[in-house]
Amino acid sequence: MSVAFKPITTENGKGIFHLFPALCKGCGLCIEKCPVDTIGWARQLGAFGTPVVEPGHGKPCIACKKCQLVCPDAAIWIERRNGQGRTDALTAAPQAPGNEK
Amino acid sequence: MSVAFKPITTENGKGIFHLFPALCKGCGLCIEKCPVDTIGWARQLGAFGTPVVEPGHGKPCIACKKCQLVCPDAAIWIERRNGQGRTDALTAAPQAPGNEK
Amino acid sequence: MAIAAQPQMPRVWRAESKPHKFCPGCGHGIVLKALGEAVDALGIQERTIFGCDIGCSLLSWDFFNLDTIQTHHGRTTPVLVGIKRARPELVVVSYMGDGGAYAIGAQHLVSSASRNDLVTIIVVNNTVYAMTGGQMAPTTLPGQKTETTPYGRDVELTGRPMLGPELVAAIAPPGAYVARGSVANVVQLKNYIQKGLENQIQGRGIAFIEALSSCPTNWRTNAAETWRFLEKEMSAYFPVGELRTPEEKPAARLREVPAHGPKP
Amino acid sequence: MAIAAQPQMPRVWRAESKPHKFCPGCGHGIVLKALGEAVDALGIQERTIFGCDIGCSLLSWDFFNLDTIQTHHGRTTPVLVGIKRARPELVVVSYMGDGGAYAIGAQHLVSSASRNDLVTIIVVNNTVYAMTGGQMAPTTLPGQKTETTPYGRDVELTGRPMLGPELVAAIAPPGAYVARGSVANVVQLKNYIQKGLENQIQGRGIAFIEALSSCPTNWRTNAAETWRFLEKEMSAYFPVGELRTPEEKPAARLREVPAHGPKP
Amino acid sequence: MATKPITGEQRAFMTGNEVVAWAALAAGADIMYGYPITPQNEIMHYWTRMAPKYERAFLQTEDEISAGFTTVGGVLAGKRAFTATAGPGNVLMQEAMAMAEMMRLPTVVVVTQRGGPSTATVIYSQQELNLTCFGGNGEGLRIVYSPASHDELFTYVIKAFNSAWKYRFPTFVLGDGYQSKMREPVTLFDPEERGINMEVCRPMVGLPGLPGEERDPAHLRNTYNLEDELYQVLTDSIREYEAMASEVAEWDAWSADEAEVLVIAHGVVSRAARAAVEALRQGGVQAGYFRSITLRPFPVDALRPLASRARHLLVVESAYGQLQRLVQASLYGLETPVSGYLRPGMGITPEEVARAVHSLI
Amino acid sequence: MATKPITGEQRAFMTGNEVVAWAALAAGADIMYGYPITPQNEIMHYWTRMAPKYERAFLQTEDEISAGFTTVGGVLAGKRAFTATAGPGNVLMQEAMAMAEMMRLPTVVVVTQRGGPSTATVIYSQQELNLTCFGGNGEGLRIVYSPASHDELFTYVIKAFNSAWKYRFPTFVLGDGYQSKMREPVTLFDPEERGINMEVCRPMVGLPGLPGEERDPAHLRNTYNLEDELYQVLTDSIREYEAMASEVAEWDAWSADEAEVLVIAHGVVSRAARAAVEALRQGGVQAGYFRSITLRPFPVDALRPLASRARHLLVVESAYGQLQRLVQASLYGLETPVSGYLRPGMGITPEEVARAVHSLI
Amino acid sequence: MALNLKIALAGEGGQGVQSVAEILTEAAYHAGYQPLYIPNFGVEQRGGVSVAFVQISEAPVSAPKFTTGDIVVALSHRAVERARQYVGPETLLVFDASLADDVRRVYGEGQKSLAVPALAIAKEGLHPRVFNVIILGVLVGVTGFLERRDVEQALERQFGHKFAQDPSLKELNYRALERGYLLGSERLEVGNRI
Amino acid sequence: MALNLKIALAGEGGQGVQSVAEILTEAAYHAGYQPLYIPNFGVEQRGGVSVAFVQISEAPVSAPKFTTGDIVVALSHRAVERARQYVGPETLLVFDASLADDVRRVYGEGQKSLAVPALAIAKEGLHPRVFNVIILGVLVGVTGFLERRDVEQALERQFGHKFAQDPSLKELNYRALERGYLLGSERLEVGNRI
Ligand SMILES: Cc1ncc(C[n+]2csc(CCOP(=O)(O)OP(=O)(O)O)c2C)c(N)n1
Ligand SMILES: Cc1ncc(C[n+]2csc(CCOP(=O)(O)OP(=O)(O)O)c2C)c(N)n1
Ligand code: SF4
Ligand code: SF4
Ligand code: SF4
Ligand code: SF4
Ligand code: SF4
Ligand code: SF4
Ligand SMILES: [Mg+2]
Ligand SMILES: [Mg+2]
Repeated sequence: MSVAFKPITTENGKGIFHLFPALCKGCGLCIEKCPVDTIGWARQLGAFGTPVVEPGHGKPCIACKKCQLVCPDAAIWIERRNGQGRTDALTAAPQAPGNEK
Repeated sequence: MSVAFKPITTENGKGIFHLFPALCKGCGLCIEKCPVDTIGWARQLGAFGTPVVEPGHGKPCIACKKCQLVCPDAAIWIERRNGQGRTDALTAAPQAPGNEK
Repeated sequence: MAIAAQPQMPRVWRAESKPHKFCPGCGHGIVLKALGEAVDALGIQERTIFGCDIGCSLLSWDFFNLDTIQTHHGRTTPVLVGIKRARPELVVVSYMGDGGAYAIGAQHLVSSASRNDLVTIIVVNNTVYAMTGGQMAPTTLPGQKTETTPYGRDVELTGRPMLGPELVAAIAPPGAYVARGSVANVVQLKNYIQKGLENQIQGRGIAFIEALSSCPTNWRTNAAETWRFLEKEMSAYFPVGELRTPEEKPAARLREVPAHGPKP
Repeated sequence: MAIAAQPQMPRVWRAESKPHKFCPGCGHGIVLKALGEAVDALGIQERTIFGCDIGCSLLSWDFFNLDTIQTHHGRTTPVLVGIKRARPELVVVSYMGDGGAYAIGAQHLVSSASRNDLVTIIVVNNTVYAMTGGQMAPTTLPGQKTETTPYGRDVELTGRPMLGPELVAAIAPPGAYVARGSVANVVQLKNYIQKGLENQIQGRGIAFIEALSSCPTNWRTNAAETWRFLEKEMSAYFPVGELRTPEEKPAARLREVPAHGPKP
Repeated sequence: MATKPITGEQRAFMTGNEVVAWAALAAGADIMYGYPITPQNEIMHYWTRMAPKYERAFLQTEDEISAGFTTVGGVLAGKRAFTATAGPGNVLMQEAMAMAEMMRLPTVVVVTQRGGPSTATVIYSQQELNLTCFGGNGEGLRIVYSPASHDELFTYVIKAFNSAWKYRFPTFVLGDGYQSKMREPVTLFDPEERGINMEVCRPMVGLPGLPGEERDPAHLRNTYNLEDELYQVLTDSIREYEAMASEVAEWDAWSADEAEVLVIAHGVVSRAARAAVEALRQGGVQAGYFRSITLRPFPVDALRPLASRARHLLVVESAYGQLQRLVQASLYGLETPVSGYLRPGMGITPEEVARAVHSLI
Repeated sequence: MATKPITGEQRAFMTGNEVVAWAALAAGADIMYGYPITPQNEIMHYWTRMAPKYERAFLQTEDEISAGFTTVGGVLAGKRAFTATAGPGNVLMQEAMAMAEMMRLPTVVVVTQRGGPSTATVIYSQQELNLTCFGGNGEGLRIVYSPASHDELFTYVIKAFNSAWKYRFPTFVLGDGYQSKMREPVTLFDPEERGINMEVCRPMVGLPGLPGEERDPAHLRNTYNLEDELYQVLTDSIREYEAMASEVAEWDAWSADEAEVLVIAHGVVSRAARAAVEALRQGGVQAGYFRSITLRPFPVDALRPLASRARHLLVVESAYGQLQRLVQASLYGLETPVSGYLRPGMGITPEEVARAVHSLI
Repeated sequence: MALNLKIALAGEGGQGVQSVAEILTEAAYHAGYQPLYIPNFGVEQRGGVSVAFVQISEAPVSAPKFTTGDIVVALSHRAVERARQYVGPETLLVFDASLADDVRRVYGEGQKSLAVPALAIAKEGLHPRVFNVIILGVLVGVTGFLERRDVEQALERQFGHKFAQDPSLKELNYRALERGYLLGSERLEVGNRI
Repeated sequence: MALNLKIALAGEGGQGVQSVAEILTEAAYHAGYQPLYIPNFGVEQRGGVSVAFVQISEAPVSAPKFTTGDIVVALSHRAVERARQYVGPETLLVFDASLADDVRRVYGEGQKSLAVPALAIAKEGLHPRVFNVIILGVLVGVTGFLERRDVEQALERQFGHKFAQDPSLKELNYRALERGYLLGSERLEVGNRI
């Protein structure tokens, strides 16, 4: 990837919540899907000049990744605290066979 | 009807076989459908310069009207010998309500 | 005055334009006989508008003593829907071939079905593009030779025959009437068409009737082969019968578009 | 070198064009995530051609690191079928909205289904014409207010929402894959899309996947209302699940169009 | 009967699309058929909001092909029917308009030109002149009005219905995305109060009386078996078209006689042209301005003498020579040199026109 | 690899539609997409018979819209793809051709003109000139060849593929129903043996290499957000079109210098024109003949000097002034009077042309 | 002047005028001429008068249709009327003898013409199917520019597959050709005058 | 000369420049002027720079767009760049004070301009939602041809239904308008010079 996005990284509960403000459009879809209601609006503004999101507004994160799944803009990456974030099926980019560089 | 068609009328078996040569295109569909194989080619030429049909080539007509039904050109009218031809459901033109003149 | 025996044409047929322009043995003539009988039976000649497509159906542009409009290839249904929306009191019949209905006009068929337009559509399925000289149609049978499948229709490359009534039945709302008849059974076909007209008159919804029909010219068949192909091969692929009946929905819907401005 | 945390975009997403051009909360982004994951999982990036329609789908013209062609409204499937017929080794994805698929492009959908074209079609059903500002679509729910149904969709006048997968399932030959997913269940949706791509790769037949999707801009909904409309109202009308699976037909069909003349 | 949508004269500040919807209402249009496309959409939006109040009808079709053919159905049924489209939609609309041209059907289409070719932009251009005047596989027997302001948009939409039903040629109002989307003051009025009589709309099918008995059935067709039959039909239509041409042709000119540079434009661009010419005159430059209000029939009789007495002609358009081709073909035989200021898909300002005029002198 | 369809020169007596099919085979066309319409049908009939023998492909589409867009797909994939249509099919084909024009796609379309407008007749006309040259919502950046004989039909179908792939403008061979259906002698040949190199067809999508890593992905679009973006794209295309115009323009003339009447025609009508001119010359009338082989770009540089030295111009066409409008627009500035012998949808014989010439002198 | 022959043939759909034109021009082509043949065609597959336009020349033919034929053939009631427009004062009108009344009605008495009892011959001596081959023979005879062999080869190319299936058919056709030829060549001088 | 004002406003999709243009021209229309307002629009529903072209004149306005504005308003990073083409030497560039660096980079030091701390005021004193109403006030102040009442009536027509639901909103808007007006009218001389 020739482009790099700067995350805001927040540890919360079982998850490490990486939020990429340059991608987040503040739609709020993730907020509604979080089973523990931990996501809420942050002060920082995102891609469209609207507030981005952050964890810590409800119960601790259980690293279920629902927020990451539904985010239309890939603006959230949840790492589990044990550091296995990149291996999850849908949410991580698998290596295409033969494309390992 | 301001146009009149001249029939060739042949009595055969239970039916009176009216054939309108100006309408008959000699397709032969009726021949194939006659259950008693009474229909065959006549010497007279029809609308397209091809032979028209006539009864009398097989067993006597049973006035089933199949030939009339399938004729795409309305070139056959089968009257039953008792003269009830005009009353049959599909094959006769019913009076449209209110259109009696 | 004693009148000589006259052809038993449906009353709504126009004798002046007979013999009609279809080929010898063409099924169009039979379908239009069934339609004529149905119009006669319902007594709706004065308010029926007949629309024919491009395809051999266009040859019926002066077939009936009905106000008739011959439209473009595949566009008969929109024209008649346009008329119906403007004058709901009229009964509109959209008459076309399988090419017009299932290929170039398929978006109109699908949309009228899903809108439940008050139109009676009659599709003559003769498995070919007849007017243009016998090319493959959406309804051409597997293996059938046509001008564009000279080695027989290859289902792997060109798919399988389109099932029109099945398609309409799958998407039309309640109130729709959908059936497939055949010129091999004229009484049944007339029956279906009559029900289709009634469905429109009662404001229940769309009526769609496919008629299996013959095209000896492009099939290059004699009468015996014509019947065999129609009754054996086609009927095996395209089952005849009613697919949707409107009992699900009460008769009702009548829309009015009032006239405006200085109309006559 | 330690790399900072990066967004977990599918590998085939093009980071340079992100944030993408869709509105906040738009379901297109989620559908394209599912598609990206499926392409990644199959390792077909090098031979996949992505085609997008006019409609909000056009905003994905530079979305992927895939050769992409943005076509006309409703015409994406013919363009990709044209490519596939010319180069069967490619995997073609036809991506469009409900308007493109079920209204203006319905004849192409019907025909590709009946031909069993080897193409994977993904239709984003958001119940509106989103790109043009929220008019009624074939999928608009009964009573739903849109710019052209300002008093709510009247089913008597405009019919009922189109059931796309049901339509395709009714006419597609054996070998077809037909499913309806939703952006509310991304894992399942990705699964369906992946099966749809496999169906094409294995030469079984057409693959058609509808995705229920959100359009907060034209729905004028906040996040909570967006989910409610999608998960409650839309899902009630449009059942999610697989309608046709290709097990009926063995994998096989691979056609080759060899190159002629002095090609590279 | 429903109340009149407009009584008296009503001054308003609104978008062109809204003006079109009001004009159609005021003209007594019975039914609109349409398919969404930018920049035409709001015509439908306003129509669907207002139509039920005035007992008018609307049908959203599946595409522009259907919008065109349902409109054909509407006029066949004797209703004042119309549709609106743009760009690729206008391309598709041509199939139905070719049929309307052949069968002399009084369809009315409002075109709001956008960038072309293809999907291009949803914004603006004057690139649909050729398509609207000559689209289809025929000879362009159509009436095409090109309004330049909201007041004219209102007037010519009403007039389009009347010309269509009077002369029986498909009639178009050729607007553009700018006119559609911009707001400016406009005066709406009831045509009757202004002494405009709406042409009577006579049905072509569904006439009273039992066909074949009480009257001949209407047997309307667009297909002929012989070259000669077609030729006869076309010759009759062409004759009637040419006979009405001078009656229908409209134009506007200002300070156009003996101009050093005669600026020729149509539609919204003519406003920039006129403003430039006014400014140039004030600056002592002998510029003139001519504007074709009807593009079909083209007002050649009005333009020719003016053009022949000018020293230069400058055609200004947001297209690449579509008006210029029409001008040159119509004025063939003159020697006045023609130049073009041709900006396909771009708006044109008075300053640009003035600059282009200056570059010629 | 399949054997060559033609080796050496082969003389034959066949219909024009058969000639087109052979020409496409000889040109190495890979795939035809098509929808039936008279009088084009037999192109498909011959192609479907022969294609499997030479490993070429065919797809019968659901309509001309699809035929146009699948053809677009074929050329995007890098294949020498073509389609054929006529009349109302040509009207529908314009949507895809507008896209091809915008995206510079080397589509090849054979048009066999029939009577118009609308369905009209399935026979013959020259009424699709305007549609084929300028159809769609654009500026007509197309190449249009108008052949007059079976030999030319063969040659120009081959050339159409080369012009399309070389210059990247949608290219048309504008035939007609007469040429389609008539039989006359023709010489078929293998282009290579005549020293004609077929342009290499490069794919625009499905290129080798992992997109985004080993190469940039192809991101092809026809929609732009800003007027200025579109203007830039159009300006580039127009520049390239104008640059190639003199290279591509073709014409034919006979005894055309200082003609008392210069007869101008195209396509099959030009045969009658030439025969008439020959006969007139024999009869002592100083008639001349000019024929536009390319209608787009129009061979204005060739025609202008001849026309300026003629005393009368007579445009002869089976349409109502479509060629005449092109001629007048192109020759603007000349004073030579122009008349038209205009017979929409009708065949034209040498005798008629001669009579029309006589009426001018 | 060199050969430059214009023939229009008109008949009912099933009468085979297009075949006559096809065979005649095929033969002429193989004999080294530059023929041009164009059928008329309309929207009806069957029914309607069918017209074939044939031109045979030593140089390439100009326009595919012509105003006036050197020979015009009319084989049916309706064809007699339809062919009217192609008949000029110099035209030789060939018609089936059964149509004499129609011809007189439409063309008066003065028309240069040749009545051929082809229908009668076909029905009686031969077979209705070869009616058109008799006409072909007449045209070959009247025009006199083709070798018999050229015509037979063209017949063979057209019907060869049928002849192979049924050799009696070949014989029938050859006899029909011969009969027509004899009828036509009696008027050879006409052909020469053209 | 009579009033003939050209204003271009550029901002992000959500910033409400089109509303400003709409209210301003509505007000001008009701005050008896001949305004013309046209938004730019593209294929994206959201995102992208939004531009509004406003002209207010005593006579009907000619072309809907113009080459150079008398006043150009730029409210975002990207808008500063996008607006460049409408800014001439005489143009007054109005921008949010937070964009001072961008403005300097793109326009250098010499540009006639007015920095308005609208974002800051909106965020702190008022509410982010009324950011654009502050800008509206600035324009009314700078141009000085409108009565306050005209503007308030136009505001009322635009937001009346919302004000009815939430009267505090009305108050907020009026305050925003007032704040902007004060900022703008300090530069009234500029307006007069136009
Ligand atoms: C737009 C357009 N495309 C193609 C045609 C040519 N065309 C005329 S009829 C026809 C097919 C007719 O087939 P079908 O609809 O099945 O009717 P049938 O003749 O078999 O009764 C076609 C393709 C046309 N007239 N218009
Ligand atoms: C021929 C044509 N007609 C109409 C349009 C205008 N148009 C663009 S997008 C669109 C509707 C898009 O709706 P949908 O396909 O559902 O996609 P969405 O935007 O909802 O994702 C329309 C009607 C067009 N571009 N071309
Ligand atoms: S991972 Fe699950 S619990 Fe954690 S923030 Fe996201 S949705 Fe909430
Ligand atoms: S779903 Fe994504 S874009 Fe939307 S608010 Fe959450 S992180 Fe931001
Ligand atoms: S079915 Fe009718 S037309 Fe055919 S042969 Fe029998 S009578 Fe004649
Ligand atoms: S009525 Fe029946 S039995 Fe008699 S001829 Fe007709 S088909 Fe035969
Ligand atoms: S071609 Fe076929 S469908 Fe057409 S009229 Fe003849 S038999 Fe009927
Ligand atoms: S308008 Fe709707 S569908 Fe289009 S991008 Fe925005 S949210 Fe998505
Ligand atoms: Mg058919
Ligand atoms: Mg949608």
